Amino acid sequence: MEYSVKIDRFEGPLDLLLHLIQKNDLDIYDIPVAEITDQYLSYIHTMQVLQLDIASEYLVMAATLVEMKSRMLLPVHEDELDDQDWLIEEDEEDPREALMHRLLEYRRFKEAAEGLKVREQERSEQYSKPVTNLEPYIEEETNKNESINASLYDMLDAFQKMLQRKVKSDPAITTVPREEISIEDRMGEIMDTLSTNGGKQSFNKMFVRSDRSFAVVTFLAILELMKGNVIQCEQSFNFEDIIIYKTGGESL
Amino acid sequence: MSDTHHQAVIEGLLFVSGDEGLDEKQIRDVLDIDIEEVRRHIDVLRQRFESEERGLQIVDWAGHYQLTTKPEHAEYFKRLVESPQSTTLSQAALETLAIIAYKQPIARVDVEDLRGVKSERPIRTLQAKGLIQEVGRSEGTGRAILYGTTSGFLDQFGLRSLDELPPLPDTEVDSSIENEVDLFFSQFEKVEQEHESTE
Amino acid sequence: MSDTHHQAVIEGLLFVSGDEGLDEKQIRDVLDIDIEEVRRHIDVLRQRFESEERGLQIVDWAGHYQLTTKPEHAEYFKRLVESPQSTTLSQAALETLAIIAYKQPIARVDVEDLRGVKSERPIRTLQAKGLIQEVGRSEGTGRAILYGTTSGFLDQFGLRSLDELPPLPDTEVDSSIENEVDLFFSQFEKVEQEHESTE
Repeated sequence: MEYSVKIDRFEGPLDLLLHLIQKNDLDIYDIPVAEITDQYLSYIHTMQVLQLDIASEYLVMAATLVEMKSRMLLPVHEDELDDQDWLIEEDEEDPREALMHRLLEYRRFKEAAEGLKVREQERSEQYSKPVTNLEPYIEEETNKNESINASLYDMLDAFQKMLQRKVKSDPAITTVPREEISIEDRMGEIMDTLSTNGGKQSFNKMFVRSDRSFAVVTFLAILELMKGNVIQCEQSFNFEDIIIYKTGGESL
Repeated sequence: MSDTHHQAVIEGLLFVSGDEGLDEKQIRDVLDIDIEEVRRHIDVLRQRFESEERGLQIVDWAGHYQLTTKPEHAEYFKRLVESPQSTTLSQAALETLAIIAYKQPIARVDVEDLRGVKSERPIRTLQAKGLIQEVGRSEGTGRAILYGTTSGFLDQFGLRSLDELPPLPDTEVDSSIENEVDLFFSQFEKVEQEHESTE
Repeated sequence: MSDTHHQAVIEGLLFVSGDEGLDEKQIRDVLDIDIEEVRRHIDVLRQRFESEERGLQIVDWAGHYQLTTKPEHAEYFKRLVESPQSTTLSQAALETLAIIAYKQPIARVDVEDLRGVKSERPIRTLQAKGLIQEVGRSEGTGRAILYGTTSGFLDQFGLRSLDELPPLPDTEVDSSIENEVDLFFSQFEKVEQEHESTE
């Protein structure tokens, strides 16, 4: 199965650059272009090695950085200066200026997004209830000639509210705090299961709980065990259940 | 925890549980107090609600409590649904309309399934307003009436065709997939780090 | 009709309208009193709700009054129901939303310019969630769609109006001050060094 993942969890080249600047404690107002370019490129390279999809914007930024780096390395010739006075004048500006402004501007909104997130969190601490069904109060004749004064978005909004209402009313007291299971613990449990079942068990039966984190941890635990040659997996046909065998190999 | 605090929380609990209400056990579990205490608090609250400056009351059936409005205020709720800017009326109608618009052709039972409430009235309202119409009968045994939107619906919402309907909020699914991938990678990173640290 | 009676009815009206809330006009029409009086009653109710024996409060989001539980009791409700805001947004959606909220009306290309990445998908997500909407077309050649936030956005983030959005972090100003300070110090250091070397 192929995973197409955005580069790590960066929201784009600007986000990645901000990250690199922060991580390396660089001055955003005086970006060392050579350094940041190298880091950026090595990042992109790693992604290529991992065969992750790289959005074109990342490549465009890479090109921009490389160009900027080379421009800053190039010595400015005196005669050229004379010839193209007007051009250079305009060009005189630090080529990093534009990038700096983009980064700063992007950072403002990234922070604003963070602020919104906090607000949303605070808001979610205040619970309400769905609208009481007032249909019994409606008298038929009165509502017929009334025109609907609503936009498409009101309709979508109503729909959204209904979905939320369903989520809310479905489970009463079923929200169990998520139990963190470590991969290591899960590896142990899998080995125990195999032992009590004569050394083999169906892959599907390993997923005894339906929540996602459990499934992910189980899956990673199985991968780990396979890597360690402690178990072996077999599948007779496509889409057939996979059988996990305990190998005679090294134990944990 | 003081009694006052518990009573305040119970008021909130009854409120969020809305039309469904709560039973004693649920309140007990949430507050971690015993049933007797729950009942005592409910009695205090009930008395307070009786004051004429309050607009709500606690009703109960066999240990199941629910907050409702007072019957003597009924005329005002009627006025509320009848008022021209009433959103409460349109909520039912809009929900129903959204379902029919996106799922057409659809039978009434299926609309009701989705909404979780009887929907005869909003369907009739929408029909009367010319926003939906019968578009056929289902294959099944009941040969239920199937509903779809009309051209009046397109007019009302400024759409050229049904294709112009904005995408349905199916983002729940999207975000859960995203979360899954995130979860996978955060776990993955953990494993990687553990590996690195042991190497 | 006595004030007490009106206040009781308003409590009931807020209760039935739940998370939809009510605006001043609706309350005015139902009670047949003037806006000033509505506000006065709301103020009285608000004060009463502040008492620690009460579990509810009146909030004013998106120009609508609504009843909610008190934030300090949140832990209890978490045990009982899912948060109304359980649909949390992805980072991409949040960033996009922040840009649209502060820069509205804004076209997609301008959002993309700011973020440095394609933003079609988060925009669609936000639209489907009813947080943003089309608010017009740009003057330019393309007549690009312009986006703005909805009242659902205000509600989701607990804002009375767009004016309540916290001021955008103003890095530009900060930075220029920082730069100046930096510049000052580097110059200062230089001067110091020169002094030292000449001494």
